[in-house]
Amino acid sequence: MARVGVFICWCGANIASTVDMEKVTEAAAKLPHVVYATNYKYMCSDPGQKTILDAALEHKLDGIVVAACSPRMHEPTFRAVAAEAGINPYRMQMANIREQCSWVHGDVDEATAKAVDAVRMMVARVAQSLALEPIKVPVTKRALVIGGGIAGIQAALDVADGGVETILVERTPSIGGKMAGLDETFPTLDCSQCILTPKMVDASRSELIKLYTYCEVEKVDGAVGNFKVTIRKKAKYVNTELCNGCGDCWHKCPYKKIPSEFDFGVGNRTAIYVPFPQAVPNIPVIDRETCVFFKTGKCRACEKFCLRGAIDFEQEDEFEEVEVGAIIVATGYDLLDHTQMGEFRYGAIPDVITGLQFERMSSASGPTEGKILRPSNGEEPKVVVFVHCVGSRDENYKEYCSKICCMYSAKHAVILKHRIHDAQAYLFYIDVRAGGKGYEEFWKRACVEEGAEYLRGRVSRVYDEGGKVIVEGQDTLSGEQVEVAADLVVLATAVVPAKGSEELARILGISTDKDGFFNEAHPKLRPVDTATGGIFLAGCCQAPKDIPESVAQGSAAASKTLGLLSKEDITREPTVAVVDPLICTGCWNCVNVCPFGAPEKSEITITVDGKKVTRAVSNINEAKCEGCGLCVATCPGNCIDQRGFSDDQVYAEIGGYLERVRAAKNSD
Amino acid sequence: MKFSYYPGCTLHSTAVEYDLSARAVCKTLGIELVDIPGWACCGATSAHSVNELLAYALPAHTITSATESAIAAPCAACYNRLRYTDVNLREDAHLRAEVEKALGRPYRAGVAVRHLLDIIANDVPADEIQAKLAGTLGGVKVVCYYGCLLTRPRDVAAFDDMEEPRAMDRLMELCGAEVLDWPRRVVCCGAAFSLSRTDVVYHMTGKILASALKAGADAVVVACPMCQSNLDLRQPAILKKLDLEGRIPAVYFTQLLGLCMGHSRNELGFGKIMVDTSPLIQKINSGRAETAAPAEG
Amino acid sequence: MTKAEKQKEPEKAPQWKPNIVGFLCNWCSYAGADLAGTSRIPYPCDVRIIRVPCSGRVDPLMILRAFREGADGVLVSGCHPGDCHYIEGNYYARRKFIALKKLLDHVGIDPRRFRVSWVSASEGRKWANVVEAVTRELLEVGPFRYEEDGDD
Amino acid sequence: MIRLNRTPKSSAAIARMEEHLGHPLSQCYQCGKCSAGCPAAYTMDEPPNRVIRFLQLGLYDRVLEQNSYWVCSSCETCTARCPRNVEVKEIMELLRHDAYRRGLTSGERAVFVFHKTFLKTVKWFGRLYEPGLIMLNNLLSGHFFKDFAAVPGMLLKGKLKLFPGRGADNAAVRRIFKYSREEAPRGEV
Ligand SMILES: Cc1cc2nc3c(=O)[nH]c(=O)nc-3n(C[C@H](O)[C@H](O)[C@H](O)COP(=O)(O)OP(=O)(O)OC[C@H]3O[C@@H](n4cnc5c(N)ncnc54)[C@H](O)[C@@H]3O)c2cc1C
Ligand SMILES: Cc1cc2nc3c(=O)[nH]c(=O)nc-3n(C[C@H](O)[C@H](O)[C@H](O)COP(=O)(O)OP(=O)(O)OC[C@H]3O[C@@H](n4cnc5c(N)ncnc54)[C@H](O)[C@@H]3O)c2cc1C
Ligand code: SF4
Ligand code: SF4
Ligand code: SF4
Ligand code: SF4
Ligand code: SF4
Ligand code: SF4
Ligand code: SF4
Ligand code: SF4
Repeated sequence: MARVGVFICWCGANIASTVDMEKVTEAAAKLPHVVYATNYKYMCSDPGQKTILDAALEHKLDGIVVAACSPRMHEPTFRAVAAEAGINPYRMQMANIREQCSWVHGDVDEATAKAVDAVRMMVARVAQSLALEPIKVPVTKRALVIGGGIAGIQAALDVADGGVETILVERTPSIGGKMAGLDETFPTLDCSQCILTPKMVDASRSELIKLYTYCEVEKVDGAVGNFKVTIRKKAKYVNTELCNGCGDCWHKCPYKKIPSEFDFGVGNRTAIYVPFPQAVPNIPVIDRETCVFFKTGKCRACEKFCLRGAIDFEQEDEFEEVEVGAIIVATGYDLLDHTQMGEFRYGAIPDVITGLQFERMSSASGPTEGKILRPSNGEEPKVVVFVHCVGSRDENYKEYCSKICCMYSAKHAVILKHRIHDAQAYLFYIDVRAGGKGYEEFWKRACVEEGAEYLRGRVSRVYDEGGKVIVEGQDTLSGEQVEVAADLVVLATAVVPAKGSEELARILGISTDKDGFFNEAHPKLRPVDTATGGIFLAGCCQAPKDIPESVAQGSAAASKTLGLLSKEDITREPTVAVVDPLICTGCWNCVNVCPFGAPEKSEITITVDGKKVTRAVSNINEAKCEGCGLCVATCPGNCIDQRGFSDDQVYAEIGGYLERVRAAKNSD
Repeated sequence: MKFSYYPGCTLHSTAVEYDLSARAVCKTLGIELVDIPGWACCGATSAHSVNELLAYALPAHTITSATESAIAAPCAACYNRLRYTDVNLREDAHLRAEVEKALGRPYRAGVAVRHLLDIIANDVPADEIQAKLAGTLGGVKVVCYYGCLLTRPRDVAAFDDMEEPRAMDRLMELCGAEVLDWPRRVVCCGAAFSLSRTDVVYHMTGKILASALKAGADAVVVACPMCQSNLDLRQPAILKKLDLEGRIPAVYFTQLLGLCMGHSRNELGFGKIMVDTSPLIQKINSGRAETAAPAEG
Repeated sequence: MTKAEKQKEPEKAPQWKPNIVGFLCNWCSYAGADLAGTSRIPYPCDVRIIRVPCSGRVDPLMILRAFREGADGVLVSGCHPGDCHYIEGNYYARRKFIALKKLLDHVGIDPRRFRVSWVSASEGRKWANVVEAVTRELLEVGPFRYEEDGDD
Repeated sequence: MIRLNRTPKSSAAIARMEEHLGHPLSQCYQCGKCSAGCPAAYTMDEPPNRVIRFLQLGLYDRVLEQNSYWVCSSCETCTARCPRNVEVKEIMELLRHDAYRRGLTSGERAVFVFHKTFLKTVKWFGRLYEPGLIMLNNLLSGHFFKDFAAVPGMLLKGKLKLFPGRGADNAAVRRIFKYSREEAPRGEV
């Protein structure tokens, strides 16, 4: 018989007000295996933990059940307590009587009965639990950062600062992300390029940072501490060893009218191009889709003019496998495509643009050299309407607030006034969200000092008529409909996860929230971790944020990474699957279903009737097994079991509950 | 294709030309229209304005009286009311029970309610329509006006885009009109107030007329008798009030389709439009001649 | 030995509460159920939850066992197809459970007693709705009784 | 000053309305998009978002005194665009139903009378009879000769029939009217 102690937590009034502590304790004490049961106000507090320690020694416990909050909250805490008390941590189980009981059920009798059942089930489980030892795996001291925006750059710099080699994978030809395209930045109006380019250069100069631009992550195997990552290096058709970035090629490329991705179509680029003059690395790539040579077989102008012979039309995509111990995902954001919104005429009006297009126009290094112009006719706009919350806070599109657009719209209004003194800005807003250092002051400045007209209400529809964009909105404060005949309309469109995020989530095995942003492990306490060990998040890929927050999260992810990689080896959960080789028939069902390639075909030699027989059987690689249990449930011969989630444990739980049910059923 | 035909009240009076042209076009396209025995008024704005049960029971009567499995409704307002009724009666068992009490018979769910524009634009393949065209619209400039009820609300009506519908535009392009992009295709004309608050009609319809004139259209193409009567009957007075020059006939899409299919203007009821349509017809004819000429030469 | 379920007329005994075993995957549905708690969304309290690493871990035998031991209903809830923490565990799970439903029907257990749902970690409200729906359905179906034939 | 001495829910009318709508009125966050696109807002005492605001504050009777719901043209623009999926048009409609039952015209007698006469003609003939409607409407609203300028032209063009058409299932229609009226006893249809 096991010697189990049951510790029931009040969580102050959180549990105790709905679950009758005494009744649960009484019921627990009567259960088989249980030698001690008690309750306490806050089990996770120091005195609470001491209660467990003392009881463990006094009653010679070899198993513990803590009936308290969710194991997702305090399992690590109580496992540590168990270990301290000399009990194997995997013989500690938590009965969730808070999140899944007291907080969702109002009736004291019902909630108490459910809590008792939960304790019964966990006691039965503990009695069936084997002592497990965590698995130790050596750590690869190298990090991977995916996405070279400001968040990724900051993370890479900080990891490298900690002395760890870092691979920075960026899918466009240059690092820098959206910030590289911004004009001045709120709330201080310092020039984005001026503060970003030094960081980009640092990243390219660092001995410890390897830039993989124009590359994408193709496949990720392994687990925390030892990921094997396959990187696709897209063909640049330029030999990066030979090229010195002189620019002769792109100046000579005859195909000049390709809308530039970096400029969001405000400017053009050539078929061989660097996205922007300050690009890092400053080495061009040929865009296969638009290059005349690839389309028609004629041209090769760039090749002719390249004095260094760097053009190489024969290049093909290459794949490289790298091993890393941790991964930081910093793939950033895109803007919601407003051409899916009918009220803005599905993008049919050229003078309706997005915030990022405005940034490219107002940026001194942009295609218009800082001149804000009407795309329809190239004239200076005098009346500009900025529309907040386009597709944000809207159940038909994105329910959430995009967080940065109130501030950048205010910034745009200020910049407009600085560039075109007699221009008038109108801003349609619902609330101005300016919670940051200096932010409130900044929007006040836009409104009071720079004369921007704030109208509290949404825009219903825009029309193009007579060369103007008619904006129909509401001023809810006066209760009047307002109409502005604008020269330019700038939409603060919703921030959405970068294209391809879903695919990347799948490759990495991490989850996304309802809006497609990557999920953090805990919204408050683990905002940079994912639920998958060794994978961290930084920047807008987790949720919309501005530059200071992206940088902060980049640094936070770096410190998490350094913490992880500072260890010689890490421990992995021992809840892995194990094959019984004696009964395995070698059907390879497990090999086929395992998403992580953990079961491996192997051989055993056994002696049957004095004869040695060699058989092909499955063997599960502990370092790869993530403990999903799929193979266990799939093996037709029941040859696999899972440590920590064994069949016996699950059946014990079922039994622990239904025994009571059967007893009750029989009595009526 | 066979449909129960629900002309609605106006097609039997103020909008006879819509009825005539719809029947003619359907005949040419092989769409058989079967009259609904004993159909009643859908109740229009008034019923749903003031009495919910009435607003559902009147259309329910007509739907239940239909003999075919689908109804073709040419009037956008009727269509909207019938659709609303069908959607809500299917979703809400309680309401349905109430309505059935009023009807004194079970509601016939499962009859598809379709607008005539939807049927012609989406069920008949473009090449089949093309094959029936004997002439073109000769490149006349038109704007298509859908009005508010044809495509709204999203989950009830929508056979086309709610903000920027295109079904009628496609048909008119097929007929060889120059279809102009204009911004007021789904703005309400104020039909509900045609007799009670004519000032509201002036205001709302005025905006539409002004916009159509500004776009430089030769005609406004419509798919709703209420819209047509507002744009047509009240046009002289509205334009006078707005101090705008010009006249712009509001014609049904079926009339223009029918014209291209070789039906006579009389058959299509062109003469029943209050605003003079002869300049439009002239333009169509001269446009046809122009496009035909080089082909001969 | 055959098992036959005796469909008792839904006895007008409002006190009767179904006994439901819920297998919840650790990453999505268990977290979703926790979220229902943190968001204080009330729901009926007739489900007893067993945490499993993945819905793919749930062996159909476990479900049959639960019925055999007296459960009135079984619920398996995992991540949405495509969202599985283990990439495709729930995809396999889904296939298995479709087969199981057929089997249940075959052996005379009302398939409505067994339900599979997909609840993500962000769907606390959905979890509450699922429990509500399952409970309501089982109240209709009534208690599960079976007898083992044979006079041994 | 509005004295907020009761919660909106305490008003039975508002509670009924919310039940009918299927969502609480608090779902509206007063962004004004409904009003911005409303073609009739210019002639409303209060634009749609404010109608909802007053309802949120529990001021149901005050809303009934305003003309907004009478001049709403039921065009659905508001509902179609509302970012919070508030049934704005439906709110207007429910207000009309109630006002009609209570005989409240809120300064829009003409609209009120129109609906009444419209339904009368439908009740009598099963279908709309336009000349009858115009005449009746003018009689009841006191604008005797309104719109008659257009009538001769329309008659000439064969657009108006002098006599009501036949063919509607009058018995069925009467039954519907009878039942609907019984359901709404004060609804003078
Ligand atoms: C109009 C506008 C104005 C703004 N103005 C300001 C301002 O004034 N002040 C301020 O603080 N903030 C401002 N912001 C916000 C600012 O742009 C963001 O906070 C910041 O850029 C976020 O950085 P990031 O690294 O997270 O994402 P990003 O800048 O989006 O970088 C992500 C990078 O990852 C790459 N990537 C994406 N997917 C993959 C993949 N699968 N594989 C490899 N690489 C990938 C992308 O190419 C990109 O380079 C503004 C935003 C907008 C829209
Ligand atoms: C009413 C209210 C409700 C809130 N609710 C929420 C919520 O629901 N969700 C949420 O996310 N956030 C909430 N917050 C915000 C939350 O409280 C803060 O974000 C968080 O507590 C900040 O943590 P901190 O460690 O920075 O500061 P603090 O919690 O203030 O901790 C600072 C510590 O430093 C100590 N200290 C100060 N000076 C010295 C010194 N010179 N030497 C040594 N020690 C010193 C202090 O004694 C204190 O222990 C709430 C805040 C308020 C005011
Ligand atoms: S252990 Fe959990 S339930 Fe108990 S006090 Fe701590 S947080 Fe609350
Ligand atoms: S011309 Fe040659 S060296 Fe110069 S940028 Fe182009 S590829 Fe590089
Ligand atoms: S070969 Fe392609 S990239 Fe080179 S110059 Fe010609 S079009 Fe430009
Ligand atoms: S930050 Fe401002 S503009 Fe952007 S979604 Fe939020 S409230 Fe709207
Ligand atoms: S439990 Fe089985 S299927 Fe799951 S990861 Fe481990 S070996 Fe693979
Ligand atoms: S599924 Fe089972 S029997 Fe088949 S190979 Fe794997 S362990 Fe062996
Ligand atoms: S659009 Fe919707 S949310 Fe906005 S004010 Fe109108 S009803 Fe309220
Ligand atoms: S339905 Fe009524 S309230 Fe809504 S936009 Fe149309 S007229 Fe205005």
